[in-house]
Amino acid sequence: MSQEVIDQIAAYLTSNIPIVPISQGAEAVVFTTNVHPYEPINAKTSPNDQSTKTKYVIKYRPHKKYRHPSIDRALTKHRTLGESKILAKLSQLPGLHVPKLIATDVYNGCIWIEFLGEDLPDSFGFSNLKNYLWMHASDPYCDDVKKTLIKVGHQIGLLHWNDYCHGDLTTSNVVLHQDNGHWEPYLIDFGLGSTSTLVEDKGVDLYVLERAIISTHSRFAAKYNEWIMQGFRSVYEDEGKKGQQKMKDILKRFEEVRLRGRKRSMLG
Amino acid sequence: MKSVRGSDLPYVLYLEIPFETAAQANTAVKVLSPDPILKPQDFHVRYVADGSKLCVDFESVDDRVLRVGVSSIIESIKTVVETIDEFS
Amino acid sequence: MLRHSIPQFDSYQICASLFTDVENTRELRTEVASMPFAMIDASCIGSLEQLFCAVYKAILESTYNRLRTKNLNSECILSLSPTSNIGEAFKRFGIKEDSKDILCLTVVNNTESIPDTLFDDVKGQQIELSDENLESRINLDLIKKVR
Amino acid sequence: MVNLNQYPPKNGRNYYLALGLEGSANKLGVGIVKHPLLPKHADSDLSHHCEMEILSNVRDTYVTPPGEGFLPRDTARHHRNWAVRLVRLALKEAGISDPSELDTICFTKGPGMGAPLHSVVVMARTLSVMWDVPLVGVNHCVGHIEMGREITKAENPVVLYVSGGNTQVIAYSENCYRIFGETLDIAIGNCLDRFARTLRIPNEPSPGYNIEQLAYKCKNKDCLVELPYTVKGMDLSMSGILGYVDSLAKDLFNKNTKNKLLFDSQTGQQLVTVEDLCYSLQENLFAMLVEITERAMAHVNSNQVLIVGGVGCNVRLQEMMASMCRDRSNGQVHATDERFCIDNGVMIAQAGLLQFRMGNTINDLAETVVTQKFRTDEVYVAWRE
Amino acid sequence: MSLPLAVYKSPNVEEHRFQVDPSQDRYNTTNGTTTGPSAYVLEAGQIDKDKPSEPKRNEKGDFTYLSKLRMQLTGLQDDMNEYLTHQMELAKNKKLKQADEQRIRGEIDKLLDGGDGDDESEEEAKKDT
Repeated sequence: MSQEVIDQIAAYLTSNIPIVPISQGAEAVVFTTNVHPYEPINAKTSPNDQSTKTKYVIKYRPHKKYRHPSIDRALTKHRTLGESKILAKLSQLPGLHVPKLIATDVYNGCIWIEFLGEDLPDSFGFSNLKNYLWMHASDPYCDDVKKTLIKVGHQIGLLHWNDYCHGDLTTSNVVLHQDNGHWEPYLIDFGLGSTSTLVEDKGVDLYVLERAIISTHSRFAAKYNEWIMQGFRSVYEDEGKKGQQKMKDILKRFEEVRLRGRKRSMLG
Repeated sequence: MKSVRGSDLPYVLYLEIPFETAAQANTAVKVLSPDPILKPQDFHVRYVADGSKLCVDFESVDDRVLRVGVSSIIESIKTVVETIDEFS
Repeated sequence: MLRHSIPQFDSYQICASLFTDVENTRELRTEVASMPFAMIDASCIGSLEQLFCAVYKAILESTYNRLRTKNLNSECILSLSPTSNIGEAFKRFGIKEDSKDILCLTVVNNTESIPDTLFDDVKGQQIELSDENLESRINLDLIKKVR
Repeated sequence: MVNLNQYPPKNGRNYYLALGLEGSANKLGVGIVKHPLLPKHADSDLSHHCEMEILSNVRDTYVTPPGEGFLPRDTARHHRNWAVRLVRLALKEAGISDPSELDTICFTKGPGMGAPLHSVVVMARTLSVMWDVPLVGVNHCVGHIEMGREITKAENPVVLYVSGGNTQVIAYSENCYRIFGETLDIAIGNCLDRFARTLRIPNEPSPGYNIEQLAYKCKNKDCLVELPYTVKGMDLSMSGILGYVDSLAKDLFNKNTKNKLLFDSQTGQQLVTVEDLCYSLQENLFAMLVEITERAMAHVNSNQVLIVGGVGCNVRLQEMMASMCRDRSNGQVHATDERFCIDNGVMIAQAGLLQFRMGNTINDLAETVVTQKFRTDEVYVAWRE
Repeated sequence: MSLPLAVYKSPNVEEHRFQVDPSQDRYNTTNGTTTGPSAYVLEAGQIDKDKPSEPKRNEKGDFTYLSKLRMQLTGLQDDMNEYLTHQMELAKNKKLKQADEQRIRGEIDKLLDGGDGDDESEEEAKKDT
């Protein structure tokens, strides 16, 4: 991550908000901080606040020097607004697990989001699906993994049933969060998300996740993808005949996309 | 070139081109044969080397397709002739 | 009086107080334009998060875009509303004839000193501006209709 | 590790000689290259360090009058009538008196325009039979990639292939040049050409080049004509932009003062010039290209970019790509000048010779049928690790 | 030197032979009349810079065998293109004539029967026999 970008956001956030960079994608840089953007400090000391202070995620779209300023401004505003709207709308859908949107600055391309997940035991790293599955590599088909993957599929089913698409559904964009004792999967990073009724976009979503699972956990991928699809189908099966028909269309297109080897999902 | 006898293509043209040597005629057949015909049901061509002569049989569904097919194949034959002429 | 500042915009200071059983609401309504602070119908505010989210948005818009209302205080009221219709925002979140609970708010440059007595014109019982007090007074139907 | 010396040169020579023939679009190119036979190539991953020597690189471009595109049959006629003479010229320049010395004749099998590809392959087959030199069919895009790698020595760059007929972002993995993102409709070169046609911008030396010169002359570079920005994940679409900018161009060309964007509503005075349109179009299209390239780089975490294809000569595109790479842990952009980034025969010889050295030659002329559709990821890249 | 030739047969033509007369200019040029640039390009002001290469001469200065063959083929090709284009015109006119008769008869019927819709489509429906 170039220092210039870090200086840019540090100046924007001012020194009152210390930040820790955690990742740089093509378009946005992600930081964490434990300073809330606007709430008075004393308000948020909820009783069971463990030693770690609550953390917040800051997703920042830095200015791209290669782009003409007017294109850069318009794009940053359009995309920051788009991602915020999706997050806000998705958090209102019952049963769909997405992080809460806290604040948005469309003029500077900055979004504040609830921090989810934690570090897995024995330094397996952050609790995204990729590391979670690596953690269970010694007992790959245990009940916990099966339950979690079915829930992951269920979340994607809910997303698609409500005609939203993720756009970049990799195993690092599914985060596991401890909800009273067991892991609940949350979908994060809707930077490429969109509302879409197209079976093509849904098929590609599923294909990207399948390729991600194959490329990082190839030996157990078949069973893992099967459990995810089981969870996915359960959403549509609960929606009667209309659900069955829609599911059939999506699964058919998913098959076609797989055959076409939709190149965009060629994960390294 | 396997012939697709099937439908009858009543518009026919026989073309005979006398090369200098049999080798040149054979070269021409080898060079021209691989290309498939876009609409086999409308047009059909067969190449035969008879000694130093290249014999080409065209069959077509109508005059228009015959004209286009014959003219473009002659263009290819002229390329073969020019190439051999220049480099042999 | 709660004093607070937004970390990113620490050149502003925010003061807010919650009053209940207010008697002179009608009188205050006529003075709204001249008051150096915003008067918000506390029954529409459910949490400090909701209040300060609006303050944050107001300062953000005035810093990086432009003020769509007279001043920062009025901008906060507009920022409480999901739509950009100023009239509707004031109608819904401003104090009404019969408002009993009033939340007073002012956002000023931290070069100015704000006396504790700023909100004294409000004749009512001042209570702690906290989530508990706000939650107990919120009137959800006022909020539900807000689309 | 890879053995590039698997298939030795002819009669014990210590170097390879290859003739390359390119004719997939309106440029007819003949190139002759030489690779030294080096022990280091027997067990390494150095297919971008062949120490390739260019013995000749001749080209003739079929140009149509301003405002006109080029049709396959006229392009094929141009290629057919010039091919033999160009090969003769190339052999002379390379000082090759006995062509049967050549190890291989490489031709563009596709993708591209059918008739022009065919007119070149007819000659290629004839030469192969006459000189008894084996043929190698080359994918046009792989030609561009291998040429760019050899010239710039970029080890494993993300490749942006931008030309009249193609727009693709490509990254190498497991013996395949995978397409990470591509245009969902028309290629960028095609978009620029058709825009130039509407404005009667000349086709000599190329419409894209002339648009670039006009863009430089744009006076108010700080305010753009706003155009649609259509990136969709890793892909992009340009037909919408072309449609919009074409209608602007028509209004400008026909002085349609009712168009508020272009003419002041009261005075009718022209607000936007042709230069402004060219500048705005370039800034918009190139910003989209750089974005999908950066997304692919993030995906395979590379910081190297190689731009190939005719549009790659555009200096503004190279500048923008370089600026993006600098922000990605000081990456670099690699581009070749118009001798190589525009279609040419040398690039076909380079890619073809790599295929030849791995033993991939054509033994039955039936395999030399050209194809308009030939996806980059259909090629088995044997010459890389 | 034996000459290239061609023989054409079709349902309307018993047999038509195409022969080369080496003395005529049309068989002594590599630049055919029917293989030039397409009309639209010429109309746009294109100057044809891509004519076929000139015939090659041997050391004695005469045309090589294959150059002569290429020129004769060029002439023969022009003959065939012109002849076949003419055949196409004949066929088209015949079809038009039939279509006219058909149309006239249709109009008479309409007058007689007081036809309802318009029968333009009838003309397209006429397939070539």
